[in-house]
Amino acid sequence: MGLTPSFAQAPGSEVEVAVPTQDCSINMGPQHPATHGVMRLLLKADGEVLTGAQAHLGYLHRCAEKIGENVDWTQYLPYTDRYDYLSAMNNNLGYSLAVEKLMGLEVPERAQWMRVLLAELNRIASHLFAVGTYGLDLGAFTPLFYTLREREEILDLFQEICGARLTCTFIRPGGLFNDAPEGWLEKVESFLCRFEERWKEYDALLLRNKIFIERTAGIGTLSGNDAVTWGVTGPLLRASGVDWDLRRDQPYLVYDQLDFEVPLGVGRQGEVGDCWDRTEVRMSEMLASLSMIRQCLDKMPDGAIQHPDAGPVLRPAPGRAYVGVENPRGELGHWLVSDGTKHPVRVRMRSPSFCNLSVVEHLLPGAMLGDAAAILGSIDIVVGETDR
Amino acid sequence: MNGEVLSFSLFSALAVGGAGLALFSKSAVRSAFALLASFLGVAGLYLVLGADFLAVTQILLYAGGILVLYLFGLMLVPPEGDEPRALRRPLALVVAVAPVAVLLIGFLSRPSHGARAVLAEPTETVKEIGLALLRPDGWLLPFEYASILLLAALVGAVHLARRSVSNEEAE
Amino acid sequence: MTSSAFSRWWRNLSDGVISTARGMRITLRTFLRKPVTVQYPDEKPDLGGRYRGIHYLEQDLCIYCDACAKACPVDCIEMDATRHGKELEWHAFTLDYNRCMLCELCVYPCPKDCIHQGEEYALVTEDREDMVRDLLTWKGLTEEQKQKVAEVEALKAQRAAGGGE
Amino acid sequence: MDGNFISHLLSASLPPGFPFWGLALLAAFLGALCVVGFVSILALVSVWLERKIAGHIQARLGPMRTGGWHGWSQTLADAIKLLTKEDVILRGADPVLFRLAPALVMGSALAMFAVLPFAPGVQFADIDLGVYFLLAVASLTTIGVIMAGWGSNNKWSLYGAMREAAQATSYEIPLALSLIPPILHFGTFSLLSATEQQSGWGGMQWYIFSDAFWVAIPSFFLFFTAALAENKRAPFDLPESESELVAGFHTEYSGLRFAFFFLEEYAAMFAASAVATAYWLGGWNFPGMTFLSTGSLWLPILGALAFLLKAMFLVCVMIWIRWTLPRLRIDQVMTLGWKYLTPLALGIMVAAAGWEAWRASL
Repeated sequence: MGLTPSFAQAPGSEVEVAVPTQDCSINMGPQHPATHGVMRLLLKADGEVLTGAQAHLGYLHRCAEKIGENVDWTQYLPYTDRYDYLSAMNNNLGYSLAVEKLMGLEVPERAQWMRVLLAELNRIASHLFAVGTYGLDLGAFTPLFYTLREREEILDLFQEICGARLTCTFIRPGGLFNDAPEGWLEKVESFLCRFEERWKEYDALLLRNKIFIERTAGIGTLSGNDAVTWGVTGPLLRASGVDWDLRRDQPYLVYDQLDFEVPLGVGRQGEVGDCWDRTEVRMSEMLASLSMIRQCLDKMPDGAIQHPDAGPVLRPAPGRAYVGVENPRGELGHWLVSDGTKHPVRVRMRSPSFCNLSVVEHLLPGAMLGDAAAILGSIDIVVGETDR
Repeated sequence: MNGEVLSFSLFSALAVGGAGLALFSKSAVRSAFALLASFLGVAGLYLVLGADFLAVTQILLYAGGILVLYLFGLMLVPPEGDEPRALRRPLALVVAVAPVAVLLIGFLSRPSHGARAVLAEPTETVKEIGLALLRPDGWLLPFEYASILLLAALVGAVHLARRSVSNEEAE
Repeated sequence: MTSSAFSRWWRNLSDGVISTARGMRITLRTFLRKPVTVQYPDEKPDLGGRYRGIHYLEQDLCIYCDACAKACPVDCIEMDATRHGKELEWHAFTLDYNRCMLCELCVYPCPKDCIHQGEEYALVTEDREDMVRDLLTWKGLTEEQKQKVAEVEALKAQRAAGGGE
Repeated sequence: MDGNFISHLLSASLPPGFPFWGLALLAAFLGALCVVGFVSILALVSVWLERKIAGHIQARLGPMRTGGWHGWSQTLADAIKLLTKEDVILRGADPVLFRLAPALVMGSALAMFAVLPFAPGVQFADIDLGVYFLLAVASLTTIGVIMAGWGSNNKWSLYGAMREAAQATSYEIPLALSLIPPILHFGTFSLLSATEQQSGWGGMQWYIFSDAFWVAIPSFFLFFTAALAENKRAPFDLPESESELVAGFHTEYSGLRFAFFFLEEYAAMFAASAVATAYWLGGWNFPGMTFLSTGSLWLPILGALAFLLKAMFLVCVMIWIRWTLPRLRIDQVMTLGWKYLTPLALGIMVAAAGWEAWRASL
């Protein structure tokens, strides 16, 4: 980068203020607290105002797709836990649905309801983390600890049902590995009651806080058109006012039997699609998930949780399948190719964080340096998923 | 050697040394920080003279305000200016020598130099300064004139620096 | 300053003060409540029966079928035994925790339900070698087995002798 | 050096022919030693408090393991760790400025303690400029921070320095303006004299309870807010904002030099709280002090206790605010300073002046 004099010119005034300045390029990351992992953003800044941004990925690349070609269909499950490690259940679900589509399996009904319940619980856990760390990005430490407190309760529930907290490996092709232990569903119910109260605390500490509103309203606005053009999905897309949710628009499992609303960004504090809207959508989605879990608890049937044909070693018929599911961060798609053997030929995923991250290059220029953390945090990436 | 002479020489050394460093330092930012030493030295000299209010004001305004603005400006300006150094040198000479010459001439032409270095017992300088400033027969008028001048300069600067607001921010 | 600008100024100010006060009330309330954390080394959390910790093996039941090793996505299980008819002479049954991701996929295919994941979770060592753990509680043959093997050998020898006659 | 108990002590114990400047230097040295010791202990206590308060606010306990009761020696252990850590100076850094900055910051923080009236008779120097001197010295920390940011040769640090330069100079104005109501009320810059004037009503004639309470209370809040910004405390911790600038101006500092910045933050917090205590909350005055005779030894002890308690309470409020609020953006910090606090402070100043003038005319 050479000396590039830019002339700050006041438009419409007679006086030209000709101070030659030089944009400063700053490395944000790979070791930076606001990048939520090992990621590098190359920023260009004119004083506090950013003029350019470029995301450099790959620090956390673990060959997740290539590994898929070398393991069994079932053996790939633990790897799905690990790309978006904050929503392992949803990843398990996406992969399992794709394998079931290849095999043409119909999952038992109880398993379907359990899957929805687990996926929505994990969605709450993931959004809790997203909202909490977003507060952290903006300098509010405490909300993170509050959200983690509730997330821990969800993880305790996960631990009780599947034995692991983060990397669940629980939803599998054909159903679930295990049925819920005695009294587990009641524990979920009691958690939901506690959670509603706690939700109000985050609302007051973050969403309704004046400083938080000032920091996020009107910042990093992504219009609906741009959002669609950039291939953004999930809460980001809905915050921009685009009414699209795979759970409702391409229903899988028993989502078509559930009654839920899809929260959209309406620009209550600033513009539609700003950082505040994104946080608000996540917060509202937690409540929506809450009502979905309640419905699941009410309608939970008895029965098997595993399809009898789905043994430990699967051999789907030759063919290919794509299944997209609504993950906490957006559409997680699995594209699987089978040649009839016990190994996949190709495992490819469309990861929401990766697609959503691409908009930083569109959103950051023009924002301020302090907004870089605000915008990046509102996109809510998980670097494990962008790099896979 | 009594305490007064000792502190006087210490503070003057600080003031002159700081000024010298500011002059001869290669880096502009270091020069600015050297000015801090100079300011502190001058403040100390005021203190020796019993003008504690002036000393504290010197620190508050020059070190805490003006120096910070210098630094702010320096950090915003690229390290090398556009015009070559050789061009600036004669000009700098004139700018440096002229005021010194004027000061020297004035100093030498006065009959009694070697000003008395010590005031009478310093008592309640704040009160005295306040009275001197605000009494109608004191310095009230010149003080207010100066503030109006500063205000005018401020308005002018705002006018020059302000962007056109015709299309943005209609309210 | 127009009246709307002034009212906005005033609203911004009061919003800031009120929301700050509200936030401080919440933090104060939490301050006065009992903390929710577990003081880890002194207290330990209840892990529940399904916890996926470090493995243990019911060696008597194991039939050396290799199903768990085959199911493992990262090939971290290795076993070695010699078959003496029905009896197994165990040499090694190691699990490499450098690789293991505690996914429990090894537990499900076991026909004898003899490999389990326990509640121990502290995978702490100073040496990578220590992460390769032997799950065997005993190696070679037990006295009982030796006796059985000897009996079988003796029977065989008897039969061989009888057959030769 | 008048009114200084150290110099009184010294002049009583030293031989009569001892030169005055020697006495002054000795007194200054001993005084500085006292201040350093006091500030170090204060910082240790404040850091421990900060951690415990942060912990409990966040539904956890904070440090529990080092030392017996509630991890009381955690900060002590940290201090030892910081003292023994390697002192790193980057190759590209400006070695002189890098070394000078922590000293400047620490020195100015210590100098603030010279004029704080802790208890009757316990004050290092009662100069009649009092709080004016304090403001001037506090402004020197700004230079130190800029020096650190520039000297580190790190872009994040430089950003921190620039933010500090903009923020500190802006908030000095509302800070100073919000001090004017008590200065007008007591007619003095001296914290000692202001404290003494609040000793009426059985030790409860504090400025915020006086007839001018309607200007005292808003000016107190203004001062507190401006002091938060001046001390780089959340929500105004822009110069070091860890989620944006990593740690801003002290990113590259380690060991003892880092400890100086750390110490300065808590020293400055205490100094600001002490000024607020002395001007608004009655300083060392406490209810019931009239029962003690003037010469009683209990008076300075209980007075110092009352002063410390009040000041530490304000420090705790600062901590409480820090763990509640998100951080402002730099332009919002400037907006708040210039468009909200400064006009408010001006208005309150005018109101206070009018009130005092009216009262004087009665």
